[in-house]
Amino acid sequence: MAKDATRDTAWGPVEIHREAARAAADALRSAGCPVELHEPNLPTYAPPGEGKRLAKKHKEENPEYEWRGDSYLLLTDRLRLLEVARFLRDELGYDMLIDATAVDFDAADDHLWAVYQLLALGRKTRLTLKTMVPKADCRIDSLVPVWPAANWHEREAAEMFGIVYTGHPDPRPLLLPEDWVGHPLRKDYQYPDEYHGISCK
Amino acid sequence: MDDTTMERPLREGERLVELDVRTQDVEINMGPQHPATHGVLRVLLRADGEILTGAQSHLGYLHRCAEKIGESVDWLQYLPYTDRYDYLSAMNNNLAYSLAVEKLLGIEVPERAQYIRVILAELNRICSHLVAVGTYGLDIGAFTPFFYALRERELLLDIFEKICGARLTYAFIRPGGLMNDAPAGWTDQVRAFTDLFERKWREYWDLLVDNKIFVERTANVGVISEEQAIAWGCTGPMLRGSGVDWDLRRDQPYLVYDRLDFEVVVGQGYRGTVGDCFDRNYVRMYEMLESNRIVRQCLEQMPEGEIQHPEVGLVLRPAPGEAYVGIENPRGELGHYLVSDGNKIARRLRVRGPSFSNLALAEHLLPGCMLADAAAIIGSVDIVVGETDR
Amino acid sequence: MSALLPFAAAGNGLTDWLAGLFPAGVPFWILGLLGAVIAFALIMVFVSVLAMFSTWLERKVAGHIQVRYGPMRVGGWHGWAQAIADGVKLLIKEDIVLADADRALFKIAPCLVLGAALAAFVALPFGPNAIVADLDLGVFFILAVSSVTTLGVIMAGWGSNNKWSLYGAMREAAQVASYEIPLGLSLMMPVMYYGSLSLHRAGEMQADWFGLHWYVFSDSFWLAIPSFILFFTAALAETKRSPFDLPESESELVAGFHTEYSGIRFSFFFMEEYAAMYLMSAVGTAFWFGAWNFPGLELLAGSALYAPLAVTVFVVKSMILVFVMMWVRWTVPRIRIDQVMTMGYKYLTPLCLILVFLASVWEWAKAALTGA
Amino acid sequence: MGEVLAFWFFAALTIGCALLALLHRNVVNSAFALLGTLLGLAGFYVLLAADFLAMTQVLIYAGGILVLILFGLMLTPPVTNERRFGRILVAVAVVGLGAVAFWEKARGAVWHAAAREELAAPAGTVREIGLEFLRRDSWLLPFELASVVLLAGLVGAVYIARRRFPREDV
Repeated sequence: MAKDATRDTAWGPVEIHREAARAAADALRSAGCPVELHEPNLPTYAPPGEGKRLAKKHKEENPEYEWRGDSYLLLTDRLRLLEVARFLRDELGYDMLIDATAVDFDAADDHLWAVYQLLALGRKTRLTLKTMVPKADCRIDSLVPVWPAANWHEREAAEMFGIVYTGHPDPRPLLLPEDWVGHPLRKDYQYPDEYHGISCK
Repeated sequence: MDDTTMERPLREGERLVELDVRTQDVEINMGPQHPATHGVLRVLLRADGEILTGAQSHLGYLHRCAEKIGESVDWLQYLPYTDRYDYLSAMNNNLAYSLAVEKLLGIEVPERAQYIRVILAELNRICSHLVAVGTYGLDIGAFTPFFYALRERELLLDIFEKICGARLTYAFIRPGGLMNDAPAGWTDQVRAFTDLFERKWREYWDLLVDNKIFVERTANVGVISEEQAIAWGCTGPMLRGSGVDWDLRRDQPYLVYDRLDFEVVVGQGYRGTVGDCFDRNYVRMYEMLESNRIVRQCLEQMPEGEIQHPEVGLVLRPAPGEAYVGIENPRGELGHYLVSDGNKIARRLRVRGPSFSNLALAEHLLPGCMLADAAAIIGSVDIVVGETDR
Repeated sequence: MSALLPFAAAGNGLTDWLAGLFPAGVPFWILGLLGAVIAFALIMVFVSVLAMFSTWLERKVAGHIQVRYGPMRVGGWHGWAQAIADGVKLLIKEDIVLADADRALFKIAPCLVLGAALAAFVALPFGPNAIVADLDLGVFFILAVSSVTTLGVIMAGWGSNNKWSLYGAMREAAQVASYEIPLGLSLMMPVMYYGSLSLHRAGEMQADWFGLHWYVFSDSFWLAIPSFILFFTAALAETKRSPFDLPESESELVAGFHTEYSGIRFSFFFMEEYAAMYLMSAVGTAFWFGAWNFPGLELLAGSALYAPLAVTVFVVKSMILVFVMMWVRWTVPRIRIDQVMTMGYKYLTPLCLILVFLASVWEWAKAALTGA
Repeated sequence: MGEVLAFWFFAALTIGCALLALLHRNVVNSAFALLGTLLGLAGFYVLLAADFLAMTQVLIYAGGILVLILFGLMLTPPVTNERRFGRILVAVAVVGLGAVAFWEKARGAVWHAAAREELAAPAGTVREIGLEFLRRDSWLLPFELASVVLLAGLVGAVYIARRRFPREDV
């Protein structure tokens, strides 16, 4: 019945992705790529009332707070993104880019995260690749040469976060009008009062 | 106009196209209000007579800032917004979001809830594929199959209405379980549907899919190679239509899919080349039957018990962290990437819609095709603009 | 139907009937002109009623094919008044002429389209005596005049100043210009059999065997059946009916050549479509299915009932073919323009030519054997 | 009387539409104006009792050739820099030459009623034409065959002249 006993939770396999992330980190390190493996604990439910405390702790008291959730690879040198991406695709079999997006965790942060979700069809594993993009110099290599799938995802992230994807073949805005001011998903985004005479309030 | 031609050696990737008359290129706007773009998609086409020489999609006409809204309403309040990305498979959207939140919370829902979720997701898949196949008939110019498909979809909507009171946007599968248990007699209604559907399925096959004209219009049109589909991040029937044997339900099983016996339908090149429009439709057709099988098995295996996780209340506060969960939506992988800072509101809520990636490839298939093929190809991608724009 | 009776009962055509009403001194051309006006009015009424009935029928047929009922409310029984309500709506709707349209062409086009279709009705024999003008050229006249509707469609597409309309117009041009050849050729088989282009004469020649000596039942049936299939296919293309409805294919061209039309001008295109369908079906009926002849009808010859019954038989037979056209439309998908062309030039035309050859040999052999 | 009226009507239609075709700025409208000219000519043929020719005129010229002309016009880019004056000059020259030639020919012709009656007499023109095809000493069949040969030549020329364009493989 069960063809692959890979499921270990109701929300899908977790353990094989962790192992895959470890293997990928080892392979990348031995190839000389500057990556760190982050392996947070499995998520746990914060009891009511606790969450706020944890958040506060994260923000003020302890920068080394406990981060939970999926494991991910952190690329410490964003300038080598293309190289790492090629390695992941050609050597490790991550042939599919599922998602490319960005996260602005806090308006006070000096960087954004660029997040890539990869999938290896052959090994049936997933991998999350992250890298920091400083807000002061908000540019990063486009992954379109490696995965054409990045095309629209990067266009969306570019207009929503103001990241400049260098080498993108078609850097027009995708979802927003061409004359839209600002990058809406940035935490410091100011809502406009009106757009072409249409009140936005 | 370049009439350079036969003297120059062909460059790589070029082929000779014979044209009797080389005419002035016309730029035409297909959409945002056009019957074949399934909503408010706009494709700017450049055409040389009936042959397309260029295509460019313009999105955003249905952009409703789902991701931005996700950062301003709390975890449970966001649930109804998930209904609205792909409004034809709202149950699956609920499920994808709920699973992602549950992963962030670190909880698993009771087994009965998991079975009911699978039943609903699969019925919803049939529902969505019925619309896909029916409207694909409309795109090709056949009106009647659409009504046949809607006839069975109506029964499914009744089933959904009975369990959750809504027919299109359900907000039924929610983080922590389900809104309520199945009412009395509901399983019998579902069982009756599964029996009926197998017989009715044959009608769509005979009326539409095996129709000579339909085959002529779709076979060998809009061929996507295996490599192309993978490189462009296509998922769902678009990927399987190109012959890639990949289904998250089998290959990365969630809920109780690992206990169920079903086949992953892959495009065979049944009437043309592997990866053509016919194959994508073929995959959808047979997936409906497989979903039907899954529903039957679930009805047999479904235990009694709770349908809600005991600890989950109305206000959720996942610990700081992040989670990505992708599930097999009718149109492909619907992923949610959630980032929490421990508060009751998401820090970042990223929706990875399948139609979005699938459509990105579609515009590259259009040049070289005929104008009528544009409708066939865009239809075969089966986009829902609510999801491409979110 | 009653509208046709005055000259159905009159014997040899409308003008003679009029001549009897006026003093002898009235010049013939005045009678002719008056006759033309009356004929036009009759045809107009007939086509309007026909179009209304056909739209209702089309919606009922579509409904029942598509597991629903179609119009059910307006007028009570099966929504019989729906078409009238629609007609009134179209009449009182705002008539929009686009600012950037070619105003003259935009306005002339619907009239030209409908006018040409109406003109072709002149040569249709509704009954043994119910014919406006028994032209010697009969079917050739119908073909020629109805080919002018193509120009009207192109005019509409061009005049609308809309690219989708223009595409519709170009498709119409390409399609109709190609399908006129198989359409004309497929008519050659019955024409050779009857030895005449007149539809009226065809009707008279099929009156034997108690009204069952139809072309499809004659000794040439092996030519009649394939030639009818070819004719019907070409007629579908000629009348822009599915699966050949490319000029107005809504999933590709929005609404093709009539995208920009509204109100009464749109209804002209609508009427033309049903008039053209009826016209082609009537030609098919007259040439292949015995025109107004029906078993037993001969017995009534001479009585007052004969003429109206003959007209009824003819109209019902034609409407059956119209029904088949609707049936086809709601069953099959639409084919692509290159497939339309391939079908016309590579299959229909050669097949027609083969049939023409076979028919000429067959008719010659028959004539030689019977010594005619 | 009726015939005379009809004659003037058709004459006005033919010449009016011809002038419109000549003088209209928009080439597509000119082509549409030709429809009136062609129909007017068909009317003349009817007046001359040549029904078959009239119908052929409508079918071939209005329904076929004019459609193809329009098809070609709509597909090709419009010519904008053409000078109108030159066109009119050419037209006047052509019409003038035609009139002179016609006058030369018509001067000696005898117009009398007998000819008219002869024209009005035959009813079955189709039959006549059909028989003409089969007559041994008629040149009608060879003439038609020659047109078929020309058609084959045209198709061949188009095929040979057909250009092939390199395209990105998509």
